[in-house]
Amino acid sequence: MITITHYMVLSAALFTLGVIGVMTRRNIIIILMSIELMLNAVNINFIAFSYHLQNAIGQVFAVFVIVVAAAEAAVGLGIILAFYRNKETVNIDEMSLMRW
Amino acid sequence: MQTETLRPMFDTDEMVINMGPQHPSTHGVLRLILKLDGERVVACDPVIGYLHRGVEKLCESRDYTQIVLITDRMDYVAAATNNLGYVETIEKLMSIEVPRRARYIRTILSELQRVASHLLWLGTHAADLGALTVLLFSLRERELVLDLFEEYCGARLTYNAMRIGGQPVDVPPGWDKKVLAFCDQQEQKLPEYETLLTHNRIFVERTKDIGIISAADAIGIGLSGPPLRASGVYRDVRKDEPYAAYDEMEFDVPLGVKGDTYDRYLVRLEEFRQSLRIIRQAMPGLPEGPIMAKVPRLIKPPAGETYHAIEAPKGELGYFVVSDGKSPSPHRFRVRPPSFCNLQALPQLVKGHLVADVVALIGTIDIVLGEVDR
Amino acid sequence: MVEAIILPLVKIVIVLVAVLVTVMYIVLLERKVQAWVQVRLGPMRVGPHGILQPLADVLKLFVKEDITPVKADKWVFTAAPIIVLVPALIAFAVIPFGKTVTLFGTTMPGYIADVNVGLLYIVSVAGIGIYGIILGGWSSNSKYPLLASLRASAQLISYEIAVTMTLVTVIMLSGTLSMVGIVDAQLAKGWWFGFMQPVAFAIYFIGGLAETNRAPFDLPEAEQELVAGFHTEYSGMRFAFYFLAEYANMIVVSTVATTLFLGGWLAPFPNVPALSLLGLVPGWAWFILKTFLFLYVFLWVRATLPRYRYDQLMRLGWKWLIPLAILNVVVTGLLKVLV
Amino acid sequence: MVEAVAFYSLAALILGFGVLVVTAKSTVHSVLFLVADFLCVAALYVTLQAQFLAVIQVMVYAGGIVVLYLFVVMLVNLKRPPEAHSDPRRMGRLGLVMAAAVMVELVAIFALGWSKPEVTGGGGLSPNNVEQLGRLLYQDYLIPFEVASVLLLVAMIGAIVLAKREL
Repeated sequence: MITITHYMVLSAALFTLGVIGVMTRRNIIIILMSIELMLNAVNINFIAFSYHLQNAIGQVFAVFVIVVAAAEAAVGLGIILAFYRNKETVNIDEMSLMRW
Repeated sequence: MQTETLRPMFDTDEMVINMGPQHPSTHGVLRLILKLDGERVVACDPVIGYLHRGVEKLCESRDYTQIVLITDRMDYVAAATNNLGYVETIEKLMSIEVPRRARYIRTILSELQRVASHLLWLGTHAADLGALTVLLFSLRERELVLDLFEEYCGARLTYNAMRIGGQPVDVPPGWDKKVLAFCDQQEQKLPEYETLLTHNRIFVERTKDIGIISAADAIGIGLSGPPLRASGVYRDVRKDEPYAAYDEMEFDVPLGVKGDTYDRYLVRLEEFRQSLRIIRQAMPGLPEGPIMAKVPRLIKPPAGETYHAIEAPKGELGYFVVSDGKSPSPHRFRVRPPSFCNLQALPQLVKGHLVADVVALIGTIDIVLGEVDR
Repeated sequence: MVEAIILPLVKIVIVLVAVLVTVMYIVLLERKVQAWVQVRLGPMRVGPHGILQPLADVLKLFVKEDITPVKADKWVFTAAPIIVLVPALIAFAVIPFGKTVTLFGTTMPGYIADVNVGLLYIVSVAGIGIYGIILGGWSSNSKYPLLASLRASAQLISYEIAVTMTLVTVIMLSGTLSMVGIVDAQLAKGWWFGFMQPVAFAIYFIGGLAETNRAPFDLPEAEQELVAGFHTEYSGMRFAFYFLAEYANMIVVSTVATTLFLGGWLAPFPNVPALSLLGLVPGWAWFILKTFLFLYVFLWVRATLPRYRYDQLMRLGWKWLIPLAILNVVVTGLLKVLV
Repeated sequence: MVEAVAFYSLAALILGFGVLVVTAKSTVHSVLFLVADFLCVAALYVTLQAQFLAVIQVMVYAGGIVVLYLFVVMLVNLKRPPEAHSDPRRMGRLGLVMAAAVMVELVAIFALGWSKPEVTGGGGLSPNNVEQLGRLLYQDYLIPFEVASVLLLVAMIGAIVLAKREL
């Protein structure tokens, strides 16, 4: 029997994976992708609760999360491109300067 | 100064791609080194010489009659006009008066050749733009021209159809009717191309305002033939310095206005009609008489040099021959091929256009690499 | 047991085999149609009138050397054709080929699955196919394929918006996302949506040409410009996968168009008594006929038109089709409220 | 039984691909694993009766957002590997420790602090819930929905402004 806790642990694990990615990787594109993983973990929770509570509102919020993810990806990648154009790098350790 | 230092910083990578010598649309073995910014061409550097066979040097060790054969191999899709340019140069050097009948045959042959060459250009140009059907249509008609040539001289591509002093063979019986029938048929086919291309929105959008070259620039680069006339310059060797029997023919020289790819297309399309018009005048008006002038067995022109140009399908084809008066082969032999000079315009034409336009522009200047590289 | 597992499996096998055979013969049909347009004969050597040509082609592709460029990313290079082909094939899962019939005592629906989000399923599956194209171009580690794959993906994404917008109007008319439901809605309305939504149909057709990389939008594989496009470095079976996928996608677009705009398996003119004989023809026959009609137009267009340029293609997509499709949605909504 | 098999296999795939996303050497491979991950998540949604969300997940995430990532990865034509340089003051281990702390915290919350919340509205979940979702989005959650669309518009303009070479 799969309970809601199973889904919650899965989502926690996926979220943690995202955190590890953000914390340890230096390639900013992969960091952004890790954030996407975290957002997905959140979505899994929403959907699982929606099913568990037999309530469609969870799905509504999942839709909003996807919208936010799309916006985040667009702006984030725009920043990466602009940065790459100036510094020829996507390494986050080389982005420590506020000006150049 | 500031922009100079900033420029390389703000450039995303320019990509250098190598188009050719083996590329489906570089019409032979042309190689282009394109520097791209995204899909936009920043610079273009044509590399030629992949088909260099040393024609000019080769000719200096062959005797004058043998050279006719070699000229076939330069612009191999328009061999008859190559022959014509060469034999007329030597005739000019030796002051031979060619019989009128031979001159008429030469006119017919070179206009048929113009039709064949333009048909090949039309097909490949359209195919470059993705209209494959036109290629098949135009090759079908070109086949008829080749049939006519085969009946006249036995060859379909490298004709060796002219001799110094006249024509090797007279027109076969019944040939004139076939030529006129071909003219009628071709006249009917032209509207087919027009429906597929001239009035096709996509084709017009692909060619209009692409590769504009002004009249002054065209002259400066040394363009000749249809590309020059499309820029609005009235220059046609057939009118300016008539050769063969062109002084007796009535025809118009189509001119373009803007000098873009669409104008070059329209000019060539109109040249089809003018060529047919010339053939229709020359074929029934073929005068009686000999086809060969009195020419010594061993051709040895007097010492001297001469330059003679004709209007080949692709532009002005000139031969410069120096004879020392002693040996049976030229002392110096030099060709001014239209393709080579027209190719010079390519870097200027493609600058600022997209990769897709590059193929359209290679097509529009109508080059044959056998002639560019010689 | 039989109804739950075996029957769907049988249907999946039938559909897959039918699709693959159709793909093979669409290639032949394309060559023949193009040849007839161009006053040629087309393939004539293998079998009478070249009827066995597809078999010869497949055999050739099987035995050809499968080359992987040295500097290519081997895993991605191998995965890319599969990523293209699989979505093209699984899209057929929700397409209704005919009405439900009773056969040997069991009811046999004319579809593999009737998902309540069927239409969106097709759109999303088509989106996955883009990866195969981008990755194929990228992993070849060669400039022409890379350029072509960037072109292709930009083109597919742009036109997907317009196409999806036309689907929205169909959804508004039918009130369901299920493919079977859409056909039923057309039956109930008495009008095929192609007649109720001519603008949407036209946009869908143009977008469909662009999404399947067909002429005049075949820039990603513009031979004259980019050699062979994103699959320049591919050979043998992996090339065949791309080839199959392209034609399978054509069939997907045609079947979707048939379902959405041409009434799916419905016979034409059911309300005209004089033509009631048409109703005797089985539904799947109508479906196939309509699909082939659509496919034929694809081939016809290819033989007639030159190719668009990249910027012109983008302009057409973004400045004409998408605004027009959105306007169409608004107008349809207004009409739905007012009428 | 079927549910358990589906859950455990999908969970294993999701986490497995997640690990690969984070650890893959090549950025393109990482993006590929991300797509696979999202597809598995979509499959999980299907088992949770959220077909619409599953399709949206594939359409928007896999078919849209990740394609953007792939585009950027290709445009960013790196001459040296992106992780070649490392800040000497970087404390990678600490990151792992913190991630572990997050995990522990989350599991602790689930295990200890979880009580069934009272949720009103929504009105049950029918197996065929596309229409239900539509009504919720366009009636009860209309304002958030519109705000979300404004957010997308802003993001779109922002992305264009950021990525455009010269304004």
